[in-house]
Amino acid sequence: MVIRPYGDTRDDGIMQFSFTLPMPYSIKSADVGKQFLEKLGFHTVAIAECKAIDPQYTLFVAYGRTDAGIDPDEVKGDYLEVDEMDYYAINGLIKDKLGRKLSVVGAAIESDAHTVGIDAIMNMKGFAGNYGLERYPEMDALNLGSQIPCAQLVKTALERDADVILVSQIVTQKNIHVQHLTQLIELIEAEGVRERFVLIVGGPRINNAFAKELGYDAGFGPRTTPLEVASFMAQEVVRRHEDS
Amino acid sequence: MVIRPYGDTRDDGIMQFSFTLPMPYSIKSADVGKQFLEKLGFHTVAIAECKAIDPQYTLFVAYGRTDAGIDPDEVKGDYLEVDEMDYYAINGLIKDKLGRKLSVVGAAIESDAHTVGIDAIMNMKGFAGNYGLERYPEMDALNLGSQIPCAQLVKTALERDADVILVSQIVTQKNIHVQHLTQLIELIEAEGVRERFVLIVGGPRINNAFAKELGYDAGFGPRTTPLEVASFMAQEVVRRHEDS
Amino acid sequence: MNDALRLNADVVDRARAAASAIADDIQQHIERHTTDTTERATLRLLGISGVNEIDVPLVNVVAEHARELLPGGIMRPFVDLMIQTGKNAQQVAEGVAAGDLALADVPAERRAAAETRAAALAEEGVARIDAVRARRNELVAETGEAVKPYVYVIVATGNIYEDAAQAQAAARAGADVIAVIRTTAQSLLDYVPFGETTEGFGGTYATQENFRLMRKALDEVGAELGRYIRLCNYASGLCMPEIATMGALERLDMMLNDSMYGIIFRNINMRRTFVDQYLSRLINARAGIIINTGEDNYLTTADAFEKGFTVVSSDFINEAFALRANLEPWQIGLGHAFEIDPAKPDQVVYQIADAQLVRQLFPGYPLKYMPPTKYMPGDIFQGHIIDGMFNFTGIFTGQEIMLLGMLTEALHTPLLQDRYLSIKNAKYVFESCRDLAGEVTYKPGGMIEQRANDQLQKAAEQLEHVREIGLFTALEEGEFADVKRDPRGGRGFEGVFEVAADYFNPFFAALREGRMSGAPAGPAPGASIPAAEGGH
Amino acid sequence: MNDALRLNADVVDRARAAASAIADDIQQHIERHTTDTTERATLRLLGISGVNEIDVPLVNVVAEHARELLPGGIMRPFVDLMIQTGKNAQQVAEGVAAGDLALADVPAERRAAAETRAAALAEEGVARIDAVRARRNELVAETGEAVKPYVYVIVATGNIYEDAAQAQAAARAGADVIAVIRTTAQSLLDYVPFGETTEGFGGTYATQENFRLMRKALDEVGAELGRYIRLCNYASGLCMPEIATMGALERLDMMLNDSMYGIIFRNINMRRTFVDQYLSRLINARAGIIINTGEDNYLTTADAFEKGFTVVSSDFINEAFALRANLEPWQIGLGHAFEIDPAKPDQVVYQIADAQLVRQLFPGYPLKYMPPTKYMPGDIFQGHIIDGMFNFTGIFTGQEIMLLGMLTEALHTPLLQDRYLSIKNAKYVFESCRDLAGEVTYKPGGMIEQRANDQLQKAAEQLEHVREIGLFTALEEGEFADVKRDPRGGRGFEGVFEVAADYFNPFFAALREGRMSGAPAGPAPGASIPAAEGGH
Ligand code: B12
Ligand code: B12
Ligand SMILES: Cc1ncc(COP(=O)(O)O)c(C=O)c1O
Ligand SMILES: Cc1ncc(COP(=O)(O)O)c(C=O)c1O
Repeated sequence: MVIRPYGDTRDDGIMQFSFTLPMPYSIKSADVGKQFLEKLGFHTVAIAECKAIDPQYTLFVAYGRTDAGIDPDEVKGDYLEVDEMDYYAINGLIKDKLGRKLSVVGAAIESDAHTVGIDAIMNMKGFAGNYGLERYPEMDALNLGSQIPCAQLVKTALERDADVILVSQIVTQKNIHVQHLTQLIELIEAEGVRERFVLIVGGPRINNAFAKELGYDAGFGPRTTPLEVASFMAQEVVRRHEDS
Repeated sequence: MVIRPYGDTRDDGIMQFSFTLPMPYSIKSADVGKQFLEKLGFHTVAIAECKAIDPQYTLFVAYGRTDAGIDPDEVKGDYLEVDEMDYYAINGLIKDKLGRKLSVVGAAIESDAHTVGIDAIMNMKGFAGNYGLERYPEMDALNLGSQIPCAQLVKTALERDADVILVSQIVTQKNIHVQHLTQLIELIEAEGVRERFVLIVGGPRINNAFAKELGYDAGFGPRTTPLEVASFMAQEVVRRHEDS
Repeated sequence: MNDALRLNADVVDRARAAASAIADDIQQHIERHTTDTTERATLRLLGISGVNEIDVPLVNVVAEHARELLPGGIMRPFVDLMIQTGKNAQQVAEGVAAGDLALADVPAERRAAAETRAAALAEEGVARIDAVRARRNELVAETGEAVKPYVYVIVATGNIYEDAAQAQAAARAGADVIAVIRTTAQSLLDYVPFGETTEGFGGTYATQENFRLMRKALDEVGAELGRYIRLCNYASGLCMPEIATMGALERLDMMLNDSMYGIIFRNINMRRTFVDQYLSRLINARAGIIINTGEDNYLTTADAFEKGFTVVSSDFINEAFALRANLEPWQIGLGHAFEIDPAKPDQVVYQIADAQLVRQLFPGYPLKYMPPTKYMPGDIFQGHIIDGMFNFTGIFTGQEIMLLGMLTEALHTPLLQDRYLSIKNAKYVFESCRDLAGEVTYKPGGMIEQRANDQLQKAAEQLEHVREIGLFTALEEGEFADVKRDPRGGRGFEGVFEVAADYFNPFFAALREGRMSGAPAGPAPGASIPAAEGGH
Repeated sequence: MNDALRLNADVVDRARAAASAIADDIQQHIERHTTDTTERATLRLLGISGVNEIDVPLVNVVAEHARELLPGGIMRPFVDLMIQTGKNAQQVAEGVAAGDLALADVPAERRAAAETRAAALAEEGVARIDAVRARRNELVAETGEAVKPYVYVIVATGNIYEDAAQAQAAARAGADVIAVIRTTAQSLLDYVPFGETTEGFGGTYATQENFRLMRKALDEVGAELGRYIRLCNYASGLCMPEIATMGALERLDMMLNDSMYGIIFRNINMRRTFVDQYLSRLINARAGIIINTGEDNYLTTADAFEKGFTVVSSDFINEAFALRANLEPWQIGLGHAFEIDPAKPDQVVYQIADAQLVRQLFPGYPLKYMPPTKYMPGDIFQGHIIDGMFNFTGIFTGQEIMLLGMLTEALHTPLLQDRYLSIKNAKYVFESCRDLAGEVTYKPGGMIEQRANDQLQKAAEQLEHVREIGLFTALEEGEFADVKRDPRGGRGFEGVFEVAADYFNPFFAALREGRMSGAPAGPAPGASIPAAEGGH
């Protein structure tokens, strides 16, 4: 079923906007804002605020309506629906089905110094009431920390015979994360070791579909919990192990 | 020159949105929001927040970019650029050129009980540091107050031989202001007295172009000052007087 | 925080004494008069409902039909007719409407019987109210009670079904009280519309069916959340006692009920309004409904910094009338708030002084603190901050009912998401600052204490002046909200009747006698974090 | 509010004494070492600038070329070569870069002459700094001084021209301090990029030319507004003293300069950082620059409620190092803030306790209060409220420099409008609550006072423990921010040199001697309401 934004009444299509136009404020500014939104396809536009925030810039706060709608059922994507297990079940699965410790190496790569995300997933103390991977007796988890060059990460993963590589990317300004993530994939492929790892990336602007596009096995976004990641890792490594 | 919204960098086209979709939150909600904004023509959409605010509704806060632009020079409209005079000049103009007091009647009409706007323009104490019309020695100003039926307003205006009728409309829900304003015009026309009055409307959702469309002589929006209105009134009444 | 500021107790006593004298004076007027809506409410209390073929409520038809009988009270002739015809109240009303039956003066010999029967029917009517009240007590006890301050938000879509859906969403987000705003100018209708409605302007018609539909929606969501959700609507207007009756029967929990709002803001005749508010409040009192007064409105026309004290005086007057109408302190939700221009330096400091003053003047009352409205900007982000500091003032001064400001106040009646964002704003500020007030004491003689005593002093002086000239004259002279009203002007004056010597209305006594008392009480709410939060 | 909380004075003394001993210990290490960037800064102070054909700064080329001479200090050989060649410093550097000239040990007989000349050049270099400082004093006096708290916002477009335009807009909206955020990981570059730049990631390169361009833009807008607008950039990183030099020459007014930030957050070697911070701070001190320390960063990795006290200990350490580097109290902008999870009950109450504690511990210091970051939600409306309560905490506890939170903190570096909205938020909260703190006193023994004393106690204990084990070991063991660092690991260790017995660097003395003191002072700002507001 096609749905539309809901403001006050079903299907009224009301949306809120704010934006700045690089122009001096004048008596007609409100109309410029209004016509601009109309150009974008909105109607019944109400300019709530239109004010000079500088002699060269005018800020708009507005409401408008759209007739466009979307059918959520037609939105299909590569969503990662993790079959979440608990801590004991995960350790049990690894022990039973893999028969050895699962080895995992993680890092925030290249210029990215944000470690809180990867720490949340890996460090002992964990996050959101879940233990981090380091605490799992059946995992051998190493968190390299921040600003790790791709080459160093791959080298370490190879040395430790890692099953899984975890990469964190937080800074996305000018799409720098795409650059770094591509660099890592290219390096791994150049070394001909792509098949050896389950490659996972996470960060606030990451999702599974995007990660797959870049060539990763999975991607995790904001508010990921260690349990989700551990469940996915264990299941995927075991699956590959059984397949081989 | 065509301009685009300015977020961080000239012409980046960044805009902020918020809206609610009537659908339960699920793992793909963020994508539904993203694709919806893409459908509306935006790109580089970042869903900042996507959360269930109820089992049936999902709230989105997002940023996205547009390639559309607008040329402010091409926005032309019926803007009222009042040649603002001061209190003394206005009184002087009326005295010299009209030779009698200018008579004005004002009201918030029909179901509208909001008087603060019309009071700001008319009452002695005024607004924004300007005196209200009642204070002008050369005006004979009567503020009827709130919820005045159109018929009563017209009757009073005729009785007092008003030069100007001031109408205030604040409540716009379901366009009720259009209804009331049209009703007044129709009544005045039905009585064949349209030419006798300068008809002015004001309110937070009024502008000059809109007022003219409805058949008024001028419209004043938010933050109007008494001086603007008084200047316009005096000039317009004198002009008509001299023309006739 | 009840003695946080050292207020001049003598001045408090002076103010209260003056208000009391003012109310006593008006109470004499009240007792000498009845109104058409008072009589119509009486009929509603008998159980009459419905409309005629042109949508005029039966109670209006009956009252209109019996206009010349109203000074004696509708009850005696009406019940007499019931006795004569052997029909019940509804049937008699229908009969009158159909023109089959006619009301007339009751002959002396039938009076005693009619009066006895009427008194019994009044008992029955009041018993229905009591049953509803008892049901509320049960439900609160079963469901769970909200934590104060109550979060109070409005719905105003015009469509009762949209309203209900949005009210449920608001409750899930954390709202404790839902007020359904009435359609523009309903207060000027001299009748109460009938049935469910789906079209309104800036609000939804207050009808008994709409009350019922909303009550049902709130009971549902309350059960889901483990927190009884209160329903509020408006009594003030031309039909105060009738709407109060409907509210009593449909288990509203709060009603806007101000002794002077209609006069000042709706230009309803003052002689009428004072009479109407009395019965409506007696009914509210009986029904265990909390009233909300409307002093906030004053400062939309008058300046808050200069004229803030008028809110205080009016609160004293509303208190005096409320006590005379049998309301218990826990039911007297005096409204206040002093919306000082946010551009004024130390705006929040003064705002705290004013709020704390009222808090201390009316201890134990569920004060309703009103949000910023007049100065709300079109810049919704800035508006959200102004609302945040208002929420801060509320929790810091111990207000009990917080009507939340909406970031879009300058623009439109709240969208679904506006309400959600405002509730999150308030919840954050309340929880993060909950114990701050307990951690600090006000500087003796500081600007806060001075401002409070100054406001109090001015209020007392105003009240003494009003006592002097009488409330009618005071309203005529524009003492409140800078609005002047003609004692014989305004709407509804034609519906005011001096009561005849034999005026008879057993409801006044019945409503007062044997009533329950005390606020409903329940356990802490079942789940304070709404389920919906789960999905982010 | 300087004695608003009753703090245990003995514990304050214990903490300060321990911090002092810790710094004394490290100061010995500092005096026994130099670093490549220290020597490069020395060259910059001589007036050398520019890059070679592959964009390597000349100072790096020279220092690299003379690597084995660095333990003795670059000055003697360099000035000797100037004397020998009769060229000025820039020409010598260019000669060395071109391979035409070579630096070498100075024969004993030429040492005295070289040293005398070097000392004179050092005086000249310092005189240039003094001239810049004098110019600031003049400009502040001419232009007008901002009202505290200073409103501090960042620009971070990556393009210095966009930055300048946005900085001017921010100043017009009410900002008093503009900090230009550096491009991601510039702090890890072992050189300072050169020239104007228009590409950066999450920030703009700190270059001398960029400093100059921004300074010019701010002087312009300051004159327009009648309020001197301060410029801030970052010293901390691999090139602390060099950037401090550039800042001194281009009239920066504030610099992020933390004695340990590079170690903890950039994994820069600790032996290196302590040495670097010393000269950089001596330069900041001379230049009349206010330093900002970076303790806020600790609580992005550690929990603020549990580990808030580490911010306090670190403030004591930064203070001790700052005093040793000749900074006057008005220049020591200790950074603090305790970003407690907004979901924690009484979050703001604790936030006030912590902020008030630091305020009282460092009276007269221009404390920099840091905004919420870690817990900022994607819901920008709610984020705006959290920022509002942070602004409230700042004004309520008398902070002097308020780094404003941005409603979009969880999303992107600030857009033009984000900054505007945040400034309006802060200005409203500051003005509307300005006198509130003066109106209340804290309850003795209340939760605020207890929390403050508890934090203080823990900080003192930690400092005593650190004194015991030494700061190097403490950093190794992760005492701060839960981050552990290897004393011999991290970047830049290869650039640390034990000084030779005859190490010579006349700047250390020159920077200390005969310096001016005192903060610039000017009249109240010309126009407190920005011109731009006029239009709407
Ligand atoms: C803390 C912080 C810092 C700290 C980092 C300390 C540290 N050791 O991590 C410090 C102060 C050092 C810092 C510096 C900078 N920061 Co910073 N920082 C933040 C901040 C405030 C919080 C990030 C955080 O810790 N979030 C909490 C964690 C738990 O969330 P998370 O990272 O999203 O992680 C979760 C998921 O994403 C996922 N996840 C993350 N990684 C992984 C990996 C795997 C494998 C999996 C499965 C899951 C996963 O699981 C986690 C748990 O649920 C954000 C703003 C914000 N509120 O988000 C800015 C922010 C990220 N920083 C930003 C910037 C620009 C910088 C700088 C570049 C600024 C500068 N020019 O100096 C610097 C340089 C850093 C660098 N070289 O990378 C920008 C990024 C803008 C953008 N979109 O590109 C932000 C958004 C602030 C802003 N509005 O400008 N920062
Ligand atoms: C004060 C107020 C009231 C007071 C009015 C008291 C009074 N005597 O005026 C009370 C409490 C009674 C009230 C009631 C209602 N209100 Co009301 N009210 C407001 C409020 C808070 C402020 C309006 C105001 O006074 N602004 C200040 C004046 C100075 O500004 P102004 O009106 O724009 O006037 C300026 C210009 O527009 C212009 N101007 C105005 N008129 C004229 C006329 C002429 C000739 C000229 C030249 C210029 C001019 O000049 C003025 C000075 O610059 C607004 C919200 C807001 N913040 O704006 C809601 C608001 C207007 N109310 C609203 C509503 C829905 C109602 C009710 C219908 C609610 C209800 N269902 O009960 C009722 C019923 C009122 C009715 N029957 O009309 C809505 C309207 C939504 C919409 N867009 O339709 C608003 C926006 C609130 C909201 N967010 O829901 N309200
Ligand atoms: C006490 C009181 N009653 C009633 C109302 C609303 O009445 P109306 O329907 O007249 O807008 C208000 C609104 O502010 C009020 O304060
Ligand atoms: C003290 C200090 N220095 C420097 C920086 C920024 O340095 P970098 O360029 O390493 O991000 C910060 C940032 O938070 C800081 O707090």
